[in-house]
Amino acid sequence: MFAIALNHYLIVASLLFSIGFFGVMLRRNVIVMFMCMELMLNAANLALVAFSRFNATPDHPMMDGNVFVFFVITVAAAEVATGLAIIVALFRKRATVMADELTALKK
Amino acid sequence: MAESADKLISVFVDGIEVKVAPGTNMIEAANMAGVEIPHYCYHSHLSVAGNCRMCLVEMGTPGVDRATRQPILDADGKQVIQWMPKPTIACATNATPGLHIRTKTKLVKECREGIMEFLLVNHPLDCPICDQAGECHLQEYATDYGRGYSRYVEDKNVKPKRTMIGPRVILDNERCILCGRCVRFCKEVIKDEVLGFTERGSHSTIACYPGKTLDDNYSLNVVDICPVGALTSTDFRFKMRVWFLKETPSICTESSVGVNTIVWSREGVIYRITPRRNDVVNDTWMSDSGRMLYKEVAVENRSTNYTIEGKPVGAPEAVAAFADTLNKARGIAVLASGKSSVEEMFLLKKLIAAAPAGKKLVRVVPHVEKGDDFLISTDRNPNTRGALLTGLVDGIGAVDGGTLKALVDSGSIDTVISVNECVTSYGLDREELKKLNFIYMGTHFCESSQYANIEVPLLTVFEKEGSFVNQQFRLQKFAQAVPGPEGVMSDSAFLVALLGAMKAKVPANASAAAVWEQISAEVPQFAGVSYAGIPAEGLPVDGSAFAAQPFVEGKSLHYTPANA
Amino acid sequence: MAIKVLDRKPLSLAERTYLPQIISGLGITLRNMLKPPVTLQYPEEKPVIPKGYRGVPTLVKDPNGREKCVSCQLCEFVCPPKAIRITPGEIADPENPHVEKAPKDFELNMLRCIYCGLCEEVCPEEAIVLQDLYSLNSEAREEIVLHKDKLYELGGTLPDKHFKWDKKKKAAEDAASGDSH
Amino acid sequence: MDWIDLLITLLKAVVVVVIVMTISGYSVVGERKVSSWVQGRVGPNRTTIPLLGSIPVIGKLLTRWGIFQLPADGAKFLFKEEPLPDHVNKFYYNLAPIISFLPPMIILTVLPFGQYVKDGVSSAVALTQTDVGILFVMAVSSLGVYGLILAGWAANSKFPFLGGIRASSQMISYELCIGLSLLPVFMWTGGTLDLFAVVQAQGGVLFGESFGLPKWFIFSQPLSALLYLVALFAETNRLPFDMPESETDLVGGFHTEYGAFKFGLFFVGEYAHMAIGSALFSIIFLGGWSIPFLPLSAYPEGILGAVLSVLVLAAKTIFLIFFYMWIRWTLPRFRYDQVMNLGWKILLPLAVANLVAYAIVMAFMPGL
Amino acid sequence: MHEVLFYLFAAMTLLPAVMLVCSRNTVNAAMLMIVSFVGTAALFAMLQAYLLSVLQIMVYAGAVVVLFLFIIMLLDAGRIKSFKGRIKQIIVPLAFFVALSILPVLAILSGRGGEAQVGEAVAPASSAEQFGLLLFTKYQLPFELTGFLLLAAMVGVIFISRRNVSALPKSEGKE
Repeated sequence: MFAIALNHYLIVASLLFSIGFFGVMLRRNVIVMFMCMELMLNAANLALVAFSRFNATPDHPMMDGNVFVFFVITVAAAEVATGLAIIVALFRKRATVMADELTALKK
Repeated sequence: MAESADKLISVFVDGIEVKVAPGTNMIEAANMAGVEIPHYCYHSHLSVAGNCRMCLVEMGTPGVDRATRQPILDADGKQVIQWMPKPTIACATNATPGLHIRTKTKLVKECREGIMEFLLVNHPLDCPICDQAGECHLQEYATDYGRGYSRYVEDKNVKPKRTMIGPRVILDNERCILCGRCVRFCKEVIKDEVLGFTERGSHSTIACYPGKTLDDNYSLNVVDICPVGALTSTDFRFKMRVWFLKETPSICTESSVGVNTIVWSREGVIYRITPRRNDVVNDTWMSDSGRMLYKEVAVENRSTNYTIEGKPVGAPEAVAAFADTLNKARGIAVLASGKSSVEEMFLLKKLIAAAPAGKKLVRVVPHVEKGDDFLISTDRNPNTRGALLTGLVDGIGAVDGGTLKALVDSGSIDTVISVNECVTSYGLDREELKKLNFIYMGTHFCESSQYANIEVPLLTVFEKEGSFVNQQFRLQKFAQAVPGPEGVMSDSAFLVALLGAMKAKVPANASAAAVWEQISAEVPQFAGVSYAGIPAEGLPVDGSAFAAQPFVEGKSLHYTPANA
Repeated sequence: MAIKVLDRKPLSLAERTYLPQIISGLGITLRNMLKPPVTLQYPEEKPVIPKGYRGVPTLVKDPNGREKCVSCQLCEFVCPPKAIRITPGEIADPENPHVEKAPKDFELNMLRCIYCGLCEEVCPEEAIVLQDLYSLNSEAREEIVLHKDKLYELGGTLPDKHFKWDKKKKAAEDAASGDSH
Repeated sequence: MDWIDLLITLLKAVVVVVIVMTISGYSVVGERKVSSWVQGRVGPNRTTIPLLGSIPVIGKLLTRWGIFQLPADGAKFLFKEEPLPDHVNKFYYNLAPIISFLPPMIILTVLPFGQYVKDGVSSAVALTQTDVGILFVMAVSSLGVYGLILAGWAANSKFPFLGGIRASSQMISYELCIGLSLLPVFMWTGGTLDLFAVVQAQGGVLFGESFGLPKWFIFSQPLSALLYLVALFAETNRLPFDMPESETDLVGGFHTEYGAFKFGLFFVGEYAHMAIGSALFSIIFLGGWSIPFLPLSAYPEGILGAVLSVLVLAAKTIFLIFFYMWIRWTLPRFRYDQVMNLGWKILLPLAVANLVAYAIVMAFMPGL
Repeated sequence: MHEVLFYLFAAMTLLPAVMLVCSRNTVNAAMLMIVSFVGTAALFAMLQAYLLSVLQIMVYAGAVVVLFLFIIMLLDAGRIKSFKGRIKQIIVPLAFFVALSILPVLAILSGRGGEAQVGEAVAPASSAEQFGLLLFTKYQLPFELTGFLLLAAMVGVIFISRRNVSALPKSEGKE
């Protein structure tokens, strides 16, 4: 078995990101699309933490990546609240959460 | 009433004017005005005795000056009413022109209270035990006209409680109020003086004359007419309280008189049969033997299953097998029953007409027994004339045993349908029955039913609705009092189903009303008659077409044979 | 009627926090906790049955041991849930010719009975009495449908002074022996 | 890791879980007892176990106290028919009781139960000790609501569904208040998030000997304590905040469709939540295992001190559990809108104000 | 031990993510998202970012997914149409997916990303204290900005989710 190195985490992160991206492109349900976006954010977070961890030395703990993740999480929470509020408003107006049914601009 | 209008006289009951025939007594007159005058001893079909004094009323006549024979007028020019100073008994006083009756005055009220008090002095008040409770005039009048409490503190008379005065009648001397209706009934209706009064004063009581018992076939009528619970029926005694019982108008099937009856039942069980007043048929009487007919409803040999070759089947299978047999038959003999209703006879006629057989023999089996010239006639079939009217048979001749046997033996008849009749007594023995297709329809098993290929249970008169035509050609209907055995279709319903299986024209449903729509359309004598339209007292039907038929009835209460 | 509008008393600051109310409420419950319980330990302790309690209806006998019920069926008639079913019967007792009628069977379906007491109310012979039996139970439904024997067993004797049949019997004997007129 | 160490840790975990489970189990009996006391009744006092119950005096006493009610109830839940309604989402339906039951068990791993002094150095009696203790507790306890939401959703019928929705919104509303009300405490303790350190900070006396109050946070930060207590009631869905269950308007709320052992799991889970919540409140605001007016160093060294400290904490926890029940049988249930108003419009602003006030106080009085 | 845990948590992160994308049921998706987040949190913990790990669970599992579930239940958006007959729509995302996932993996494995580094035993990389220090010194401005962002988001959310936006006073609505 390999020793677990940065690469392993990066691969997981990239896979997670692509899964999320795939989901955003594939799914038509706004809520699920939103979830997939969260997955993508998570992937980024994972990569950041991994970089931060593997670049740390005993003298210099390299906290910046972690702090960045902290910001991301905070902003993500705000984003979820706002996004879901928008979805609720949308649902009230259109009674649907399917992206391909929200075609007001096309017409 | 047959009196023409101009002969009627005016009577005023509590100020209400009614027109009555001369000679009508005051009780009946008041009744027409809708005013009830309480009475015990008076009975519409018995002579007036006037011994209970319950019907005391105030009476007044238009004043006439004796000397001048001129009406006495008051200031307004109206004739003055001269009121009698003392009350009169309404039962024994006949209406005269301009008669005035007052039933609501203080005097009348006090009279009634006094009479009720005297009647109740020695009455045992054992209503909880008494069978009459619920239909007891003493109870009713005590609440309506009594004073409501008793002033009597002394001990009451004690008299014998259970005196058998006849095989079917028990006398409770304590309860008797000595109205004498039973005594008069014996004397005037059954014309056999059995009962009379004995002892004196408050010990006075009813008793049989020495050596006599009340064993006449009409003895139970005294139970009906007894206004209190003094005379009770051994059959109904302590069986059920009358307020639980449902009353269903019916017709007695004992004979062709067609006595009107009421069937008293509770939860599907019949407890007694009493006569229903019909002044052109049976007045208010009926025979004791007729009252016992309800016992045939729940007996051991009651037929309750459709069977084919002895095996129980459902009604649809029986209908199919029946229809199959009819369709295959070369010759059919039908022994119809004079106990069937008009509707069933009509449907049976249709059924036979629908069968493709070449030879068809239909006979109503006559039941001739000795009549009593009162309410039991010689012809014991209640609906002989119905069979004629519906066209089921063209005459009432007997089934010639020899003829039937010969026809069967010759093979021209291979199917025999018997409705409620035992064919072994008509010349067909078991060997022949085994050869035949034998269909037995009946309420009860009989000797021949065990050889039946198909057996159809029928309902008794109490379990179905329908109508009979009695000896006077009077169409009378009866209603269903109790449900039939479980799973048994009504006779009409079975016949309708059978007609349907034979692809014949059928009424909308098997109810009497639906069948009657067809009957009234096809039978000229019944034209315009609907089942609902048959009145309670019956509907006279034109029977002149059958005047030549050899009817066997003798004279009875309201019937005189044409040849007499 | 004139409608008078009452202004609600404005709440003080302390009242608006609800805390004093909550605390006083807690005090009340605490005081309740310290009080002894009022529970009746049922199977061991029996409740005191008040006078006029409507328990299981039972049939009673008179002090002579005669059944009082004459099967008049008024209770059957009046019973709202139709719990009573009487089969009337006759007693041919030459000793007491006035005692003519008694139930052949008296069926009281306690699964239906609602203990309303109308049967006791209506009984002209004071033969059916709602006594203080409050616990009637069984493992089988059939046993809850009480019959005549069981009802008399439960009812016992009603010690009233009303010797109706005795009086009748005596009077009948007197009438038979000495002709009074 | 040495396997013996692993075994010992496992053993410790099992012991702790068993103890907490017993406490939560008996809380059920306790609830019935407390309610009966409040209502002037006796409560469970009949259940008995053949052999134990016939011990002359003790058996009778235990029976009267309802001690054997718990095994009886448990056995009943176990042996009842397990209904599985046709219309439910089978997977989540089965999962929900477990999820609702798990968080308290996980929180157990970081709770300090007492202190163990060896050679003058005191350490926590706990399964593990982490420096993010309270954050971990909050993170895990917030997962408990999934049990309710899933139960409500999986049951696929109206009332449980409403219960689930109420649970989720109530949890979001009061989670904030919990965090904000705890912040001043951890500011006071100097930035550590460790629960052991919080208890250590509560030994001794507040404002010097003369004032006469234990140095517990409930005295130094009464508003924080009150806010946390109220939010704790809401988080554990206890009356007067049991909106998700609310049997008067929602039949049984989220567990309407549950029966037998799964219902039992919910039931015990609620009491486990309650027990853990009580322990947390004791640790954070009631000084943990500290005894009033005595310094924490008063505990003797070694096992004896450890056991004593655990017992003191247990006493405080049990009192709080009793307090939960006391409140339940005193106060009526809030209306749903009242719960929301209280959470957002009163508790949250109060918590923010409280936080700001303490921040200012601490900024200007650094020696506090 | 470390390796096993890593693969376990990686699987716990990735598999639910895949299932999420394919799930037909929104509630299922939300639950799968939790599992994925918990897996990520575990990976954080393996990277010794304990605080972030706890935050991850607290914020995502504790709040975000509850919010998701609340909205899903509120909108009754549980069921989703099947994917049948939508093959065309799948092809393009699938291509993106393959490209996005294969390329980096290949790149990393081919060693172009530089030599893989093996983590050394470093003192706890993140404690709450260090975090706080950094936030209030080096990242003071972003921190304040984030706070402002949260406030803005809160105001925005309240505005959006008002039941009847058009019922606002006209002067506001016209702008």
